[in-house]
Amino acid sequence: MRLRLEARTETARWLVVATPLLAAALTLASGIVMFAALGYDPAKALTSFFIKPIENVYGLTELAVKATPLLLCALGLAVGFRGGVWNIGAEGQLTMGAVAAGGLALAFHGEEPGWLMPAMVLAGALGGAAWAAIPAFLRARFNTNEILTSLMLTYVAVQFLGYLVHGPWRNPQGFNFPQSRDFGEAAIIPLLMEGTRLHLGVILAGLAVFAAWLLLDRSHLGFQIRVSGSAPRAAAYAGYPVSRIVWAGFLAGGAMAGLAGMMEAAGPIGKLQPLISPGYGFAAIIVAFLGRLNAFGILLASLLVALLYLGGETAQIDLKVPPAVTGVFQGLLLFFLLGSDFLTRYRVKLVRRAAAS
Amino acid sequence: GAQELKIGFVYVSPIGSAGWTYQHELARQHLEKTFAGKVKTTYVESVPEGADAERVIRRLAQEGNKLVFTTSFGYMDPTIKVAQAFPNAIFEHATGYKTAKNAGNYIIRFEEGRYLAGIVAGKMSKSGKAGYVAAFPIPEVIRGINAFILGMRSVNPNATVSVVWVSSWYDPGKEREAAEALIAQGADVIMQHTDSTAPVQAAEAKGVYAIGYHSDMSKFGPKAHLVASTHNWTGYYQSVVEKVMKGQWKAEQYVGGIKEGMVVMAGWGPMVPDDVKKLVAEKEAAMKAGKLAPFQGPVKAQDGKEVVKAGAVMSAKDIANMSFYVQGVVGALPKK
Amino acid sequence: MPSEAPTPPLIRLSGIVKAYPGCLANDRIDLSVAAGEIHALLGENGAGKSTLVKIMAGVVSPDAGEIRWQGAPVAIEGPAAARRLGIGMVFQHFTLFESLTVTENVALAAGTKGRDRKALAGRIAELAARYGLAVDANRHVHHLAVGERQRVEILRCLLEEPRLIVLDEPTSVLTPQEAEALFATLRMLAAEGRGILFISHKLDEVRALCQRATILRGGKRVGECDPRAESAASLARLMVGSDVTPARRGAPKAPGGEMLALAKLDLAPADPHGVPLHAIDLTVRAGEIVGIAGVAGNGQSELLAAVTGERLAPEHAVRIAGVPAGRRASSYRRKLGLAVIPEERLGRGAVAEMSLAENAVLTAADQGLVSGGMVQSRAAAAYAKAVIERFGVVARGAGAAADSLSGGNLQKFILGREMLQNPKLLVAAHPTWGVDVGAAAAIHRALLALREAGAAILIVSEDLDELLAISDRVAAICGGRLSPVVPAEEAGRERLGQWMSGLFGGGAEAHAA
Amino acid sequence: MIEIAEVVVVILVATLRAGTPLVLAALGELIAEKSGVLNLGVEGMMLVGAVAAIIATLGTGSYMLGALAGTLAGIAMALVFGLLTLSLRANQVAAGLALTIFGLGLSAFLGLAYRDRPLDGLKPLAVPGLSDIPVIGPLLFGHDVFVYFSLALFAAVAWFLARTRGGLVLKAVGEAPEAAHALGHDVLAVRYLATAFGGATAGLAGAYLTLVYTPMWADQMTAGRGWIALALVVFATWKPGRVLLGAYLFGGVTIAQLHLQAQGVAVSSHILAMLPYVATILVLVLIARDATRIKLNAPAALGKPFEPGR
Ligand SMILES: Nc1ncnc2c1ncn2[C@@H]1O[C@H](COP(=O)(O)OP(=O)(O)OP(=O)(O)O)[C@@H](O)[C@H]1O
Ligand SMILES: Nc1ncnc2c1ncn2[C@@H]1O[C@H](COP(=O)(O)OP(=O)(O)OP(=O)(O)O)[C@@H](O)[C@H]1O
Ligand SMILES: [Mg+2]
Ligand SMILES: [Mg+2]
Repeated sequence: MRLRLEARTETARWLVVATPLLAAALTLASGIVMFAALGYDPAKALTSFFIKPIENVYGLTELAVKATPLLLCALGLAVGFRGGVWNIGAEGQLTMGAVAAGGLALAFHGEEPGWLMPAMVLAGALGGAAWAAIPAFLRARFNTNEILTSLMLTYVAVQFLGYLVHGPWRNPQGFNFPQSRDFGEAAIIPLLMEGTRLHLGVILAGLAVFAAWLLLDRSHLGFQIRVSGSAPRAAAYAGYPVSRIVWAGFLAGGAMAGLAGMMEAAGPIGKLQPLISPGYGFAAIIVAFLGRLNAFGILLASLLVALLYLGGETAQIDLKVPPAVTGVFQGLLLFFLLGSDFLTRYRVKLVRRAAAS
Repeated sequence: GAQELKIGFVYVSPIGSAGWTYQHELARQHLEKTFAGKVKTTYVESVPEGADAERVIRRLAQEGNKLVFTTSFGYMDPTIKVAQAFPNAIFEHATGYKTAKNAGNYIIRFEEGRYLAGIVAGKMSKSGKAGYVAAFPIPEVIRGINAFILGMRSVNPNATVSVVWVSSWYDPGKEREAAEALIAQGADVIMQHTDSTAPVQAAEAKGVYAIGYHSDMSKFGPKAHLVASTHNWTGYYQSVVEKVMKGQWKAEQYVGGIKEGMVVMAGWGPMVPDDVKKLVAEKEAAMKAGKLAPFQGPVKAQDGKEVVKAGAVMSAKDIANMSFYVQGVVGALPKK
Repeated sequence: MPSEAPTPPLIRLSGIVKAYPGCLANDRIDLSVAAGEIHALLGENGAGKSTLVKIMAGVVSPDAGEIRWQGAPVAIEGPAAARRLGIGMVFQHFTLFESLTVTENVALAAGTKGRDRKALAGRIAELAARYGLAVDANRHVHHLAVGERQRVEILRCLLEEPRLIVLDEPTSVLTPQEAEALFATLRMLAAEGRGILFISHKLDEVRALCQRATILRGGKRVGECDPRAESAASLARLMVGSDVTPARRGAPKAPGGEMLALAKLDLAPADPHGVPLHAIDLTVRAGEIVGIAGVAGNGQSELLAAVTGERLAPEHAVRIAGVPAGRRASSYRRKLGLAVIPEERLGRGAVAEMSLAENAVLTAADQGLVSGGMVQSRAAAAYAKAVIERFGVVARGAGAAADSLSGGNLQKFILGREMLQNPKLLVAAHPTWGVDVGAAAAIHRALLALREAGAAILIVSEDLDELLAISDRVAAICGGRLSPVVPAEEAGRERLGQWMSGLFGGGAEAHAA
Repeated sequence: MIEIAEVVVVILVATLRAGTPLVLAALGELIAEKSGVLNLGVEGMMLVGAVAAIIATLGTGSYMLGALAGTLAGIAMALVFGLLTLSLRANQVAAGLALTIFGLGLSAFLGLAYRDRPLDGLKPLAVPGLSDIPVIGPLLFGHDVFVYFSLALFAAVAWFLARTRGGLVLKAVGEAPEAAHALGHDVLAVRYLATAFGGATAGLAGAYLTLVYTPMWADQMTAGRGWIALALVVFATWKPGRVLLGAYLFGGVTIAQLHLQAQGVAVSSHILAMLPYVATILVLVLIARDATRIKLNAPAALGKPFEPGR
């Protein structure tokens, strides 16, 4: 007897739901073992991680706020990933979206025109898209490895933001600390609920999920992107220009990441400062894959990953679980989710050894 | 009341065993010891200075912490926001400038320690050349470089300091490379305005001197570590807690230095002769007495222009905005 | 039942079963090959031939059954085990490493013998001389023409002194002359006492070469015969289970308008190892089929790419339906009435993991399958269903994944997808490559019907019989140059074969050795 | 006045040191990629290797054991990656990033008790007599053992790829795994080995950081070197010689920049910090234009899972 793997001809729908649940169960199990081994009460630790952060309305709004940038970045990245365009520079595109929108906010500081907010949304998307256009151009024109260029450009973007807030855009009344002025009223995203940080961007992100689903799963462009990703030669045969797919992937990714950056700057942060994102652009790559590059899957994945962040904080406050343990725990969950994906594509069978008389 | 006071701390980096956050952690532990049974402290480390800070601060307030210390500049606005939402809690923010009815802030005159360190460096350096590993050219750092070379030149008028910017508050590899580059260029005392112990270790390995910052770093360079200019928050934190317990706390902008015991020269190396220590002690006494300030005239900028006249002292505002080098710093300040 | 012979056969398979999800590829198959025998394995597409030989080669493991090697039961755990036993396999696809040299390619298969490269090069030269397999051992494989690659494959196999040599469709890419040379080699090998198992859809070859044939149908062994004693038609009947009527071309009609015109088409290769096209002149008129013969790698892919729009050329060098289109994208050319059947079915003509409905959208989007920028999945499914019905595609339905179809069926699907668009100009590359006789005849009939309906058709193929059977006019391509285009009746196999090696007085050097 | 030559020697020596972790990590990744495995988790493997090395050395006092622990930790991480991508056929890009995230967390966790605990650091070898020769001494004989080892490893890798049957099999597996499988090579085993080798050298590169370069442990102390190593492999168009060149070039630029600053040359620190990345992009563009070379050297099956259809 031995195990044999067999490719599934069709992915059963229930498996798409069941495998993440299995992964979650495995993560919980290993979490219990890990926390117990480290001397924490596992029940308390898991409650801290998964229940406490969202046991009240405020917690839920915070979850939405935290998930929004992850969700936006991941949706955009999924467009590229489906087309085999490996943009891993969403972090830099997010930063440049914040820079573009923030620049606009600062330029009209004190004037507060009514069109400023929509203009900033646009600027954020354009800023991110413009930054993504660099690796897109290099890949389309010179066939340069986009994984590396988009990553390198992230470092450049972060330094550029640093340069701006240390230099020309520094708040003149800010005692020389590296921060811009606080954005004016018209440059702050309206809140949805008093007393929380739930902002209009969350709704926009919800709409983005639907739009991304239409684009990815229903539109002709989405179809072309999928073909390019899974069978580039078929795309060439059908006459889909490779460069258009590269551009579509990068521009979508950049625009969405830029939007996320704009929402961070004009939302919870309310100004430009050296740190806009604590790594949303990178975490979004994982979110995109956890969501299986599907818009609704990504929505769930972004909520899960956001919850892990919030949970890490509460676990630290409640039980003094160091952030490093949270990191390990997050890594485990990612591994289980990636690994369990296997079961949606393969059947594991016990077979009797043949012809071994 | 007999109820214990719950106190929260927000740290910007991991605690470690040296550096900025570590010094705050020492003060927290001090509170636990001093007020045993009367306080309960909680901390959250590695909180990014972005949107997350507000949530963490709020969470601490929600959990019933009546006093919250937020220990990095980037926490200023979130602290003020949460303070407004929790009028019954008290907030203390380090290094900022905004206050509210229930939010005060506190800061250290770091430059006093730099000046004293400069004196030690000036006395101990054979070449008269010091090296300075620095993070970003912002006024706080420039101020430290200037105070350092002014102190150094007060005992060795020909002393110079070379600066290498590493564009990071914390990057051990790069800090070490920078220190080694400075040593290769002839520096025999290394000073740093970054957060790791790598420059001290580099000095130890190359057989030159080093001066620690934030914390006593002597165990990282027993043969190199002359002294460290350390930050001591214990006294201040204790006084805040006492005031809160007595109901006497009021929001204020607190500035402390040598006089207030917030800057402490610690971790003297055995190679430093007593006369140098004595000299430093004298200068410390003068600072405490208000007779000596690092930016006390005459202070000349690099181009020879006198920025502070003899007998005058630079205003706090000018110190805060400092964006030029004084004489003795090698090379130009990188342009923005 | 095979009777107990005094000396056991080289290999004997009995009761071999191999199931794939949803299909029983091998259903209790018995087969034996004796030393010194050239044995054919025949069957329609999907009959289970490749599966069976892959089991012998250790690439696929059987679910049940027994394998005896020289009388003793064995378990073939993997390809390495098969090699150790003395089973050598010449695969048709995917087995040479393009970036490596011939010697390195051989060394990769040569077990421990490969350690000394010098000695190995000597062995290669020696074997090459003995069996008439000329190769240059120091060249990189990506520089080699197809026939030469085939010789490398065989040499690599021979180096291990296999007792049994299995060849899966080795001749589909060879010129008649090259195929003849291969047969000579195989006969020599059999004479040395090795067993040979030969898979081919070309029944004439089988009749000329093999002493015995095992016939599979639907995964079952349905019979055995002596092919020398059969006719091509009777062999085909054995395979398919009913008579196969070859397609017949009707009388040529008066030629219609020029649907494709290539004028002095020069094209530099996109690939550094591609073939440049030189001054190609060619017209295809409505209602005619023009066939182009040639050994793979002589500019066919470049020629097709220039016509389909995957490569751009000077605007006036390519005219489609009278419109200059050299610089136009594929989508524009499709609107002019172009349809294309590429040589590669999976991965190019169809996306493996997508359903047939989705694969319909690939090129038939304009047939109402996309509207307002959105894919109309219902319309796509209906279109796929229409193709399945009209062209007799064996598939579970419009929702079946492309890679769940057998090669011949997928080919029929792609053909149908293109033909249902009522093209004015159809370009087909190797339309029956690897397709069984029944399916091939069906494809030929469909092409001829399209011709009757007034479309212009350009076919590129390596199969001369196919070209001569259905084309009105034929030519050959070699080294990026095109031979004269002549009526099919005037061009015999011999003449086309010569043209394929570059001997058409155009001053062209033969590209392939 | 300091002699120019002396400074140049110092810069060169520092360059060799700065390039060494890059050489180590990039050579391993090169081997992994040659087998068709794209492991983006180099940074994570380096971090775990780094922390394991210093824990072992602080515990045992032996640098040798520290290096060994770092290597083994890197291998363990690589095997996790292998399990996910090779056996479970997860997407390599996603799994590599997950490995880095996991490595960040795990190294920080393991290092909790070791943060900023000082270590003397492995000293350079001193060859009596030879090391003291001016210029040549420090350049040839004044390095620590890792530097020499990295050069030896380079030679070994170059020889392995160009001359051995193992190298041939590796390249074959990376170019056409189905074909290699059909010829009887165990594709998964080769890929596991190559992945593990990549983990080993990444772990060793991490060990170099904590045992020699900055002898201490600090969270995230690799500071992006893993990513640079990945870029170097592409820069090198999968040729070991160019890995060496690229690593020293990159190290050299960083070091020279610091020395320029120390001499008083003033350039915006933000611009300086951008430079290495901008330069890397430019170099990648230049390399990419040489399409033929990339085509011939890039493993054709890079990043694609192998599914032996048995
Ligand atoms: N890996 C696989 N997974 C699932 N089904 C398979 C697989 N390989 C082959 N099959 C199926 O097994 C059957 C037999 O396939 P096989 O390749 O043996 O046919 P064949 O006789 O070689 O056909 P052809 O003449 O087209 O080469 C076909 O129905 C095919 O679809
Ligand atoms: N995963 C699969 N599922 C279903 N059918 C498959 C699968 N893989 C291959 N097939 C079918 O099996 C048949 C044989 O495919 P295979 O890959 O074995 O080619 P082959 O017969 O060896 O190639 P050739 O005959 O051209 O030399 C094809 O018709 C193919 O469509
Ligand atoms: Mg077959
Ligand atoms: Mg076939």
